[in-house]
Amino acid sequence: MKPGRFTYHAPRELGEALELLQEFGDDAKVLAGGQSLMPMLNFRLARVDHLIDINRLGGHLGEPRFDAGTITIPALVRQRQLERSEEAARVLPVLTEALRQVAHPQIRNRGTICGSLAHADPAAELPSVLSVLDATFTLVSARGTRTVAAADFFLFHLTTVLEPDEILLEVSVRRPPPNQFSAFQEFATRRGDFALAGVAALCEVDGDGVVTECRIAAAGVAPVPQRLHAVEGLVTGSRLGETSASEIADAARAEVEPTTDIHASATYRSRLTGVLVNRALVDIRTKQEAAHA
Amino acid sequence: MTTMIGTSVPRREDERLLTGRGRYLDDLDLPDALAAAFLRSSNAHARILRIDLSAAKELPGVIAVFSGADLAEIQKPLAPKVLHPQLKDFPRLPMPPEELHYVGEPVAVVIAETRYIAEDALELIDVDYEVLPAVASTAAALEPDGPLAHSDAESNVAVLLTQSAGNTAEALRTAPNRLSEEFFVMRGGGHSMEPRAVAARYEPATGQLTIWDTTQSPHYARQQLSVIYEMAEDDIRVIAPPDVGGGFGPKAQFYGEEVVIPWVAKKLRRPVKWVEDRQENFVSAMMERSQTHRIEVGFDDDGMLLAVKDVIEHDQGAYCAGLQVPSITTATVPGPYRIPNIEIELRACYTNMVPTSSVRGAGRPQAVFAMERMMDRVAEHLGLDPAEVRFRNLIQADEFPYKVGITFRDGSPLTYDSGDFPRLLEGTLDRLGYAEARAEQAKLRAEGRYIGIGIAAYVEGCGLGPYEGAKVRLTNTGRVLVTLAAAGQGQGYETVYAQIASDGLGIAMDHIDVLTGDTSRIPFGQGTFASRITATAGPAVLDAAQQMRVRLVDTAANLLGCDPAEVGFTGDRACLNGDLEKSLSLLEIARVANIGKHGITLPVGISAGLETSSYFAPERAAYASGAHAAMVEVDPETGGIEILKYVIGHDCGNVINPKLVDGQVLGGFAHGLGNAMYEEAAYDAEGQPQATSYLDYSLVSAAEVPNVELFHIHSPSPLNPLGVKGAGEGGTIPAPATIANAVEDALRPLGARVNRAPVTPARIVEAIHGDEQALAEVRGS
Amino acid sequence: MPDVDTGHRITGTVNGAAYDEVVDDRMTLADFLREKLRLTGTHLGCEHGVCGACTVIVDGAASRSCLMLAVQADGTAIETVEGLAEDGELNRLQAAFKKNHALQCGFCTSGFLMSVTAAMREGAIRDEGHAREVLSGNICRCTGYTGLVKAVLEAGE
Amino acid sequence: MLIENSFDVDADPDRVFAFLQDAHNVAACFPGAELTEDLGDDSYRGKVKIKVGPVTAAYTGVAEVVERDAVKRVAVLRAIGKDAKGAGTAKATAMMRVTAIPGGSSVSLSTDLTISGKLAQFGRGIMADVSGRMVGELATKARELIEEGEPGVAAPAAVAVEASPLKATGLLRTVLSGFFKRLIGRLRKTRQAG
Repeated sequence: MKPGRFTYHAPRELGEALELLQEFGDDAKVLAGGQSLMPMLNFRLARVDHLIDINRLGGHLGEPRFDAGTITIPALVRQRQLERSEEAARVLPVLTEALRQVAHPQIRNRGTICGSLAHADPAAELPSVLSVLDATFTLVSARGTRTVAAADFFLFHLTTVLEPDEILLEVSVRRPPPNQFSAFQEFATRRGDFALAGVAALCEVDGDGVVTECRIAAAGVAPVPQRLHAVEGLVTGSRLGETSASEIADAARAEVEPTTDIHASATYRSRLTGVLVNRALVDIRTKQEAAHA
Repeated sequence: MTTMIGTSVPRREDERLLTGRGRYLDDLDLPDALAAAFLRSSNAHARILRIDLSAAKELPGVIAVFSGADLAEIQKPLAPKVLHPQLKDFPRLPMPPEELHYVGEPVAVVIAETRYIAEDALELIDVDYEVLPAVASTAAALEPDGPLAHSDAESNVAVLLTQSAGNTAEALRTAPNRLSEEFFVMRGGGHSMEPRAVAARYEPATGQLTIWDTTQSPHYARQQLSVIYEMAEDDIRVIAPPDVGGGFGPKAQFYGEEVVIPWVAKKLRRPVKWVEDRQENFVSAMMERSQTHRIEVGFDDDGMLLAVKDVIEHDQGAYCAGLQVPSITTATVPGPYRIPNIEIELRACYTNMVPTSSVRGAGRPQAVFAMERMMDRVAEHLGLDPAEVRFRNLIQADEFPYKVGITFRDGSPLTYDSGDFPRLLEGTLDRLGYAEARAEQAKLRAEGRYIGIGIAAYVEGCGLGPYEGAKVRLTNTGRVLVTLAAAGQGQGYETVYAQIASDGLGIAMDHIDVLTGDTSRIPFGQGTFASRITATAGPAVLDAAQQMRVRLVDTAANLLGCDPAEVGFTGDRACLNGDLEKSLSLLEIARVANIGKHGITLPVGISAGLETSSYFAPERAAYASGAHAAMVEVDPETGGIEILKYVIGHDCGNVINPKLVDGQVLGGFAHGLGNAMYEEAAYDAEGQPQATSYLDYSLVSAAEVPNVELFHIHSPSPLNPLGVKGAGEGGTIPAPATIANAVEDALRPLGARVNRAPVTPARIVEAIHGDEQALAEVRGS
Repeated sequence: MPDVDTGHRITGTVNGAAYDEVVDDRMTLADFLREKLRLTGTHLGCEHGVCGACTVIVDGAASRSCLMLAVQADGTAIETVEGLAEDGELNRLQAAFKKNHALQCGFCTSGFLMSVTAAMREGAIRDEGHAREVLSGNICRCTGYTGLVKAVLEAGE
Repeated sequence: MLIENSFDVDADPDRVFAFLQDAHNVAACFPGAELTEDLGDDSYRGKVKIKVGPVTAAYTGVAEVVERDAVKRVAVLRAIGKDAKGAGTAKATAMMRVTAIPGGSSVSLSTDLTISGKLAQFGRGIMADVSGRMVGELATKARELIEEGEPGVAAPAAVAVEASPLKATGLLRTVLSGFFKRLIGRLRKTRQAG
C-alpha cells in the first residue's frame, strides 16, 4: 500500500499553483489535507503524475473570515480548526455539529473543509451541510475566477464541476439571520464511519413560528448530496410540528433512491432518511423554542 | 518468598512497548534486505493462461520477479492441520502456477530495492486469465448443479460427518414440543493490528536459513518448510520476533508466503522481507465464522431438552487448512446442557473465498449462537423465563467429569473436566440484577421503549495437546533462563512464565528471563493456538523449574557442605539456613557446574550442566466455561443498539496472573462484540470481497465497547498440575449469541427475528418491517 | 534506491532532535520516520488512516503519519512515542498504561499514546465518555479498551 | 451486476437496430470507450477508461458481437478487458433489443457487468452507481446520435470519435438534459442482482 510514483510540487504562491495546474491539468491533483486523497493513493486506486500541495500557499488561506454579511472558509482551513472556533459555533452551528461527526480528531486536524467538498464523497457530512447553507463555491484557475452555487457544484461520486486546472479557493456562506435554526443528524454503524445516511436541515421561522424558508439535504443516499425539495415544500408555510412525522418521512423516502450495498439495503437507507429528517426537524424546533423561551 | 502464581504482576514487556522500543518483524535491522510484494489473483476462480513478467523485471530497482511456475520446486501442498479420512482435500500450493481459487491468492512475487518499487512492478506484470465460475457461499456450493470451486472436483463437499448420541430422530419424533430454525454467522477475520510478515536470510557458509516469521507456531512452520524444501530441520531456524502484534488464529496457520520468501532469499543470496499490508491482509489472511446452522430441538413442557439436531454448513473457503474449526463447532453445540439425544451433521464445503481456519473463538461462537438462540426460543414457546429454562437444563456441579457422548477435536470423548455452570450463570444474572432488569424492561416496554435482555452460556474445550515444552537453564552469567517453544502475540509470556518458574524454583522473578518462539533454542514445540499454552507450557515450565531447583539446591548443598533441605534462596543467593554469610550466588554455582575449569575434574557430587527440560502432554482437553448477560435498548427506527449493561462470568480454573486473564477476557469480548454487531467479510456472488479496508469492515473502537462487569469463579482443572484452563477466547465465544438474544428480546413486542450474526442496524429495521425484498437485496446474506 | 534522481531535502525536528534528510516525493511520513530515521516505534497498521497505529504529533496536532508525505513535514516539529519518556522514566501517561494493563501486543500502543497526549494538552479528560471519545480514533484488537479507558482517566485528570 | 434500462427513440426500429448492432456505434456512445483495431468477424480490440474523481482504471480488451438477429432485432455484445495496471478485469455482456412502438422504437438494454479487482472490492455501492451511469450515458448518447439521424455515424469511418472518459465536463452537459434525469430515475430503480 505505497503510493505510485508522482512528482511533488509545493508552490508558495497561488499563481504558481495555478500555473502548475494549467500545465499538468488532468495529470495533476491538488493536495490539501490529504485525508481522502492519500488513502486512495496508498490503495493505488487514485493515480496522479503531479501532486500540487497547496499547504504552503500562505496564511490567508488558512483563516476563516467572519465578515458582516458573509462567512468565508478558504482552502486551507482545517476541519478541527473550525470545529473548535467559538465564532463558527455561534454563527454556523450546523457546521460545527457536523464537523464533530467527521471521522476522528486526528483526521480533522489535517483535513480541510474545502478538501472534503472538492473530494465530493456524497456520504460525507460537509457536502450536505454546505448544500443547505446554500454556500457559494469560488473556483480559481489561471484562466480566471468563477463562482458556483452549492446546488450546481456536486455532479456525482467524487466528481464536481471543478475543471482539472481549477482549485476550490474558498467557500462562502451568507451570515444566517437570527431566525434561522439548523440541525445535522446522521446515523453511522460505528463512530467515525461513513454514515448510512445523514441529514442537514435548516429553517427560517417568522414571528409566528411559521417556517418561511427550509432547506434539507441528505447524505449517503445519492451520488451527490441530495436536496429534499418535496420535504422542504411540506415544511415551509407551516409551524414546525404541524405536519405529521409520517407525512414528512413518506415524502423523504419517496424522494431518495439510494443504492444497496453491503452495509444496508436501499430500503433501509430510504427509511433512515425519513427518520433523520424528522429528528433534525424536532431538533430545530427544540432550538427554536429555546430561543424564544 | 510469596508465591507469584495468582498475582497480578505488572508486565515486563510493557516498558519497551510504551517507549517505542518493541521489536516487531518490520522493525528488525536486516542490512541490505530487499522488499517483496505479491501479485494476487483479482478473480475468485481463474486459470492463468499466460503471464508476462518482462516489463516488471526491467523496472529499475527490481531484482527479480517469479511466477509460480518459476518456483516449481516449492509448489507442494501445504497440508491441512486437522484431517479426516473422508476429507476430500485439494492441494493448497504456495503460489499456484495454473488454477487460482480465491481473490488474493499469490500469483507472482516481486523482489525489489524498496516496497514502493516492488508495488510499481506489480502493475507491470501482465496476466491473461480464463475466468471460471465461482462459488461464493455454502448455499451456492451445495447447489446440486452449481459451479465447482475446483474445476477438477466432483462436488464442493469437503467432508460430511455426523456425530450422535442417543436416538435423536426418535426423541424428536416423540417430543411434546419441537422447534426448528436456521441461523447464519457471517465471515470475519482475525485483524491483528500487525499484519503477517516474513523475512529470511540464507547463510551460504553454513547452508542455514534464518527465517523471521510473525507466526504463532514457529516449530510448525519449520517442520512444514523442512518437508517442502527437503532440508534438515536443523538447517532451518524460524524465529517469531520478540514482539508480534497480535495473532488471534490466522497467524497460527501456514501460508504460501512463508514458503516463497525464504526460498527466494536463498535463491538470490540476499535477505528478503515481506510485510503484508492491510489490503493484502483482507484478501489473504485466513478468516473464519461463516456457518449456517439448521437446528431442531425437542423438549418437554417444562422446557427440559430431549433432543437436539443441528445440521451445519461450514464454509471451508478455497482450500482445507484443516477441519479444526468445524470439528470444534460440532463439539461445542451441546454446551453446558444435559442433552440426552444429540445429532450433529457437518457439511463442510469449498467456496472460492479466502480459506478459513481458527479465529479467536474458533468455531465455538457459531455453535453457541445456534444453541443459545434456541434456548431463548424454547422459553418463548413455553412462556417461561429464559434464565429458568437454562437453569433446568444445566449440568450440575457434582456431575464432573461429565461425558457428553460425542468426541472432541482432540479425538478424545467429549468429557468436561470440571466446572460449576449453575453458580456461574447465577453469579452472572445476580450481577446483571436480573430480576430488577426484567422489571425495568416491563416498565420501559410499557413506555414504548425496546429493552431486551440476553443470556448465553458456553463450554470451551481448550488446553489441547499434543504437548508443549520448556527448558530451564542456569546461564553462565548467573541468571535463570526459561525457554519456551510457544510464541507470544501480546499475552505476556515473559511475565507469566517467569511467575510460574519463580514458584517452581523458589527464586525471585528478577533473576529469571523468558525466551520464546525460536526453533534454535528448543527442539520441539507446537505453538500458540486454541487457548492452550497456559495449560500445556505452564505445567512444563513448572516441572522444569522444579527439577532445576533440585539441581541448584543439590549443587549448592554440595558446595556449602550441608543438607539440601537446609538450602534456600535469598535473591540470587543459595543460602544455608537463610544465612547470607554462608551462601553462593547463582553465578558462583554456574562457574562450578557449567563453566568449570578446562581439564580440571569437577568437585565430587557436582553434576555438570545445569539445564532441565520438560514436556507436558495433557491427557485430553480441559474445559473452561462462562456465561454472558446483556441488557440492551434498540432504537426501532434506526436499528441502533445501545448496550446498557454487560456482565461476564468466566471460569478458566486457576489463574496465573489475574490482571492478564481479565485482559484476555475483555479483549476477547470486544472481538465477540465485533462479530455480534459489526464485522462482515462480505463477498459478492462472483467471489469478489466487498470489505477490503477498514472503511468497509468495522472494527470496534472504545466508543462501541461498553463497560463490562467481569467476575471469575475458579474450578481447577484436574488435568494439569496448575489446575489452569485457557482464557483467550472465552470473552469472544458467547457475545454474538448474547447480543442477538437481547436484541430479539427487545423486539419481542414487534415479533422481529434475529437469525444472523452480526445483527446490524439495517437488518434490525428490515426484520421489524419484514422487508423480505430488502433483505434479499443485501448481498453477502 | 531513490525513486527519482532528485529527492527533496527536508529539515525539521523529531522529538527535539534536528534532522536533515533527502526523501523521495512519495515517501510517507511514517516510512520516513521508520526507514530513514529508524524510529520504529511508529507502526503501520492499515495505511489508510483508520487504525491510528501510525499517529504522531505534527506541530502540536495528532496526525496520521501514513496520510502525510515526508516532504510535507519539512520545517515541522514532530513528536513520536520515542520522545515521551522523561529522563528515561515512563511519563505519567505511559505509567498509567502500564498500571492499568492498557496494552497487550503493543502494536497499536504508540498511536494511542500520541493521540491521548495531544488530547490531554487540549484539556482535562474528565469522564469515561470523554475518554472513550478520545480513544475512538485508534483501534486496539487486544485489550477491549477497558485498561485504556482507565489509564486515560487516571492520567488525563 | 445486472443493469437494465430502456429508452424510446423517434426513429424507425430497423434503423435503430442497424445503429446499435454495430460495435463502432456502441463504442462511440459509451463514455471513455474506443475501438483500436478491427479483428474481423465482428470482433474488435478496444479500451475503456473510467475516471471517477481521482480514481481511474483503463481496461483494454476485446469486444465482439456474439449474437445478432435482425428479425427479432436482438444483438448481444460481449466485451472482456483487463486494467492496464493489473488492478483487475471487467466483463460486460450487453443485450440490446429494439421493438417498434407507435411513432418510433423502444430500446431495452440489459447489461451484465462483472468487475474484478480493486474497483470491485469497495463495499460502498459506488461502482454500482458508476456502472449504472455509464450505461445510462450510453443510452443517452445513442438516442442523441440516432435522432440526429445521420446514418453516417454507423459507418466505420466515423470510429475515430475521441474517447473521453466519464468526467465532469461530459457529465455536466448530460446532467442538464431532462431526458438524462428521467433516465437516471429509471436506472436507480434498477435492481442490483449482483
